[in-house]
Amino acid sequence: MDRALKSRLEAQLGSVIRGAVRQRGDQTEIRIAPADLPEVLRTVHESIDMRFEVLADLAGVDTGDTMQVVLHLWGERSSDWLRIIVEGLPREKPRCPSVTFLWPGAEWLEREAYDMFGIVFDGNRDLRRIFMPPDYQSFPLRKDFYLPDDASRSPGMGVRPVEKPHAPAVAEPDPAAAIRRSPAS
Amino acid sequence: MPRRADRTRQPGPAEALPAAGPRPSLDDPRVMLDRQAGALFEEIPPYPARTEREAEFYTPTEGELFLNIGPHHPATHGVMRLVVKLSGERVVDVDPVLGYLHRGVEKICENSDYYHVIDQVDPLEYVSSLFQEWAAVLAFEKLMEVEVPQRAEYIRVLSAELLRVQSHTLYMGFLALDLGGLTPILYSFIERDEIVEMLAALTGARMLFNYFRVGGVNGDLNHEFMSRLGDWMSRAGKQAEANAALLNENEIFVRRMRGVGVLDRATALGYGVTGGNLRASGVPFDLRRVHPYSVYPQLDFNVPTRQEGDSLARYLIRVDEIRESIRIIDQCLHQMPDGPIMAPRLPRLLRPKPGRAWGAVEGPRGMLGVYAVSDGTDQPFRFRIHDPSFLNLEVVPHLLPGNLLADTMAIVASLDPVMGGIDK
Amino acid sequence: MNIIPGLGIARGMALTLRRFFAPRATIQVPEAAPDVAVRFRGRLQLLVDELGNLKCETCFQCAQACPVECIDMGGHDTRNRFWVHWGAAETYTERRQESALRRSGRPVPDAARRSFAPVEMAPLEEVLARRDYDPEPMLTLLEDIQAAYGYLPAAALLHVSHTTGAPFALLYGTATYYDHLSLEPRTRTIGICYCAACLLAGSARIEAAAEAVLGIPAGGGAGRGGEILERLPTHVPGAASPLVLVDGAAQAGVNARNAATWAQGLAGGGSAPGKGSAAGKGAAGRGKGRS
Amino acid sequence: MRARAATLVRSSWIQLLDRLSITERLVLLLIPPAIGGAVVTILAAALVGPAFVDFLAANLPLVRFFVAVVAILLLTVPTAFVIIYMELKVIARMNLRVGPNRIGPWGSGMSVVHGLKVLLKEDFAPTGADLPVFTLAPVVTFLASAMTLLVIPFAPGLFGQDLNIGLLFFFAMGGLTVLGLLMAGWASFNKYSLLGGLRSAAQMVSYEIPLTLSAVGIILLTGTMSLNQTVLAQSGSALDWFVFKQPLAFLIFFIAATAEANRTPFDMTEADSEIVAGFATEYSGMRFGFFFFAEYVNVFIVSALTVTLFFGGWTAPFDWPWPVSLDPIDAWAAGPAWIALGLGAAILGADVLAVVIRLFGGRAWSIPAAFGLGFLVSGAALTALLLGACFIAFDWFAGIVWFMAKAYAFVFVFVWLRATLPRVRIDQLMGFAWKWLLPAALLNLFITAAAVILLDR
Repeated sequence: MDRALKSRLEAQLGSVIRGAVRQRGDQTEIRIAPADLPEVLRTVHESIDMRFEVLADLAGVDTGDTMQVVLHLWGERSSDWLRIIVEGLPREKPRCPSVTFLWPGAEWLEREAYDMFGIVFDGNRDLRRIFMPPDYQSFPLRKDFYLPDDASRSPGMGVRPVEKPHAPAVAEPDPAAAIRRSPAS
Repeated sequence: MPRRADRTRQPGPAEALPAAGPRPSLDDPRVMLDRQAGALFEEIPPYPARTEREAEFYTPTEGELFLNIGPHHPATHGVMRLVVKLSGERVVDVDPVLGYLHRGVEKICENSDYYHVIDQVDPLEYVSSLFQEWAAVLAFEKLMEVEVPQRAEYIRVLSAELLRVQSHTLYMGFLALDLGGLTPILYSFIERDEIVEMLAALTGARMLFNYFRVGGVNGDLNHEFMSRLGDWMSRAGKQAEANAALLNENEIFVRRMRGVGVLDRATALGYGVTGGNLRASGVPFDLRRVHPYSVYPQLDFNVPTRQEGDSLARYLIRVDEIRESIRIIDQCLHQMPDGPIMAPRLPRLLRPKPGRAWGAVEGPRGMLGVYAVSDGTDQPFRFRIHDPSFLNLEVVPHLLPGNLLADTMAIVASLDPVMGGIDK
Repeated sequence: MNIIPGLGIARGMALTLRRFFAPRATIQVPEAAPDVAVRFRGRLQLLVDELGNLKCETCFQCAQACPVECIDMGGHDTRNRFWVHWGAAETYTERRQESALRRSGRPVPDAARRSFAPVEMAPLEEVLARRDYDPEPMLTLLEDIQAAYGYLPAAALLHVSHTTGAPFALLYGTATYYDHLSLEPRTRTIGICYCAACLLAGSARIEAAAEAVLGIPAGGGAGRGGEILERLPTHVPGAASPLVLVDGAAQAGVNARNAATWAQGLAGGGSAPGKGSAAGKGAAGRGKGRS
Repeated sequence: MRARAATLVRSSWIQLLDRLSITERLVLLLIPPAIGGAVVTILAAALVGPAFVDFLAANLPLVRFFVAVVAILLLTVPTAFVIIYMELKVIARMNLRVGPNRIGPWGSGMSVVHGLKVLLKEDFAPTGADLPVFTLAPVVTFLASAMTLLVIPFAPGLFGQDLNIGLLFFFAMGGLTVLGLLMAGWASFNKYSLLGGLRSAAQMVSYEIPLTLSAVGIILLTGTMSLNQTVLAQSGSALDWFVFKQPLAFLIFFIAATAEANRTPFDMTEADSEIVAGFATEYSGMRFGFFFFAEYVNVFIVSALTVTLFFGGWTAPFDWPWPVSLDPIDAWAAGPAWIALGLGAAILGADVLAVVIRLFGGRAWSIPAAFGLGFLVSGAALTALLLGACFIAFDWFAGIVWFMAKAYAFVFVFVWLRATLPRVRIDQLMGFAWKWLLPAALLNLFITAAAVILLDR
């Protein structure tokens, strides 16, 4: 437990941290609002007595009521992992500022969070799905995800000839053709 | 069956972007072949790029062609697709396409209890699965606040370092294979088979060990394991040197690796690269030293670091780490204390108090992390797996442009991705 | 890199040439057995005991422990009405059946079928009716069944389990726990010593009497009741003459004079529990004596 | 009556047919054409034979050419089989593996089975392929490499044609191989194939130059381009071989030849971990088989040329005193006597050995087994004796033995290289050819020319 880190965080970011700085084991945890994320990250990254240079992880969390983005940082000035929980994203339209301005490598982590939770990161220039097919519609790691329903709704089934259902020939142009012909990538 | 008309695109950031005018081109790798349609090719659908980056990538300029490397290609480790934009043989840009191995392990883990999670994470990084178990177990132990007995910690370090040697040996073989060498991979597999059989004597399985438990390990050291280990230790160092000599000194190999895919310090940190790849760029970031866990503080080993940051440095870091790992194994054997291998008084069904824990270990490829959120039930509420290969692979589009097609394989192989972990 | 260009290549080629003559590392598996570790758990299987009965007790612990739900067990409740999944082990009717494997509709090894050879159920029904289908005093119940059949036919145990609701595993466990209960028809081996001292003491007379009563020659096949008459190869040191062994137990007090009466006792069932044991003997398969 | 007899005959014929297996029926079917063919042949021989023989005698070079072409085409098949087997087995041993071990003794039938397999596989062409070119490409590649064998002298008097421009012919035909690869790469309608084809073109064109230039030194030394004359110029002992007079040329030639034969470490054209088998990606069945054959025939040809140019061809490495007094004509004339003698010796040897085996082997050997082993051993000994006699008696036999031994030693080196080395990169490959090999070859040429002028004076 790094008490010095706690006091530094409280001193430099006291105004934006929601609640207290929590410490447990080798982890220090702060909770912030989405809008404060760039400022907080810049501070912990560039402040001379913190220097959290390694972005260990960026994960989305669905608490059931709201969405969170959880970042884990490591810096050589501290013996603790710093956990930044960006809380209070609405489930309907979760948006969060991107952290790619500091760590370009967060691009894929954010893509993954978007793919799994639907969290939109403003400023990420390549926010596509990364694991699921591009025409997939739901976000599998959300708590209300129900698997069989989503699987049967997957438009991927019409793409390949072997998977084409034996549907009667339709006279009218298929409105979903554009989606069906969308790429396998 | 639901109506097809229901399938509307999920409103996402794509819609916000201006649709970049797609240039119809037979070269577009997204075009599918359909002979049944009568024509040679399907017409390219009006295909809006979803993001800025995609629009930029899939709009070729004159003289560029797309090449799909993978999903089934001898040199992609696992099932990965690299869409490479080529100008002649020179790589202009790369777009890695993932997800062919996606199994939704995180979701499965959130629906199974804490003991089952240990087994679920095994097949993620199948080359060195003990480390993934270790990360999960470490996080759970932080949640449960369990003290692990010393002997169990030593056994963990011992088996994990054996596995690290195995993984690095295999890395050398596959690197050589991707460069066209037939033999080193076989020598690597001979080494690997010895280690894996040895671990089978200890854990009961060759690849998917399911050996670490919350609060200890599943079985104590036994005679068969120890005799195999002693057998192997007597010749491990020499054999590793001999096998490495086949590549280390080989002019062709060195020329192909030196100066290729240079990853500088700032980029490596920015891209979240960890493990040997980061240490090859001059950052001595090894969790065993910088954020010690288990009994690593009591062990004496070096963290090899190199400044070049090219593929050769990444390779040589691995060779040095094999040496260090053998040293660690030797020390573990000498310092192994007596005592229990499991923490006492653990319930049959774990129900940690609500809380959050992050456990990270230094795997052969870098930092393996697990973020576990408990809500007090017997299943983790959120189980996040951080795999180092994921971020190590992300740096590929940064490293490849400007290099030749043949270097693609050298660079990707030198970063040592394991698709099982990347795709989760 | 070396100072002399090409030296590294030459060294590598020297290494491969050396390996060319080195012993091969391949283990040619069908021909040569691989060295599998004792602890290796590469194979999941249902274990079968020496009688071909599955050892699975339908305790469901494996299904609960299996992380990938590869082992999945479910079944009906004790009254066969509702489908239960993930219940307590006692709630399943399947727990009374002889095997989970057979319930799944998969073929069962022949060894298991043989041990469930059908038997006449009338004596069993009689015993059960006398006890009002109550499995609670299980030991005495099994003793009664053994008295009725001479041994405990597996099919009878299965029937008991089905009709009384007692778990088959419990019945099986009780039957195999006690020495005097046998899942197989008892055969008795009567050995008569033919050493000089025993011959002097009259073992030939004893043998002749036994032969006459059992109707089989010494050293021949089994008699009607499964008895085998044999000459012992050597005298047991320290035993009294004449030495007569029944199932390995020395019979005291048998001599040439009372041989005829002793032999009559053999035919009557001797020391086997129960008197009316003839009924089960007909269906007897032969096997090694259990005790 | 007659009808009944006919029925009887027919039914017995049918019964006979029924009793025969399919193979036997086929053999039965083949008997009439065989007899007819024999009759026609005899008649033709009697009627037009003398005239035809006269014609052949008048055009002996033509006959020789046809026979040589047929023989060489036939030779490529066992050569490829042997080299494929060698590659499988040698690389396996270097990898500490067993290698093929199921078909034939020590798996030696493996390459034959490979050949049969490619014959039986479906032969499809991808959509969009340029079908005529696609079909023609393997043939071009195979023939181009096979035809170079025409000028290789296997033994004294044993060569297709002693062209006075033999070396030039060799390089010209060898250069045609690239045409086939380029055709394959272009016609396959596959980007990997295209890359492979272009790589092969670039590589071959670059390496032809040092390859040819390194051989020019030898032309200067011998004053001829005939390969036969080149070999004769090296006769004597191993010290007369050109490898000692032209070591630099040999090194350049060997490296360039490796690239020419598309072997590791220069197998850029079919780099399987980069451009999945390159030009051969879309090929299957026997079309692929032709490429496969061509590659291995190429290995043999390159080894053969290396041996011919630098290692004395069919000459013995030491001054072997052959042919000795045993006159081959007499040996042939006494043929029947030789055969009788050999058989008699084999049977006698078998008897003696059988007695010895029974005496010392004891009852483990039954009498037929002892005789069989005795016959095998004595037969093998006699065969060895016979071959040894041939080796002493016939210079062509000794020549072919020496030639093949040297050539396969080089094939082994090629396989060995493949087992050891990773692949070089295409730009390094080209840079090496133009920046190092070409100047070195020119340097070698100048030195040789200077030496020739200075020493001749």
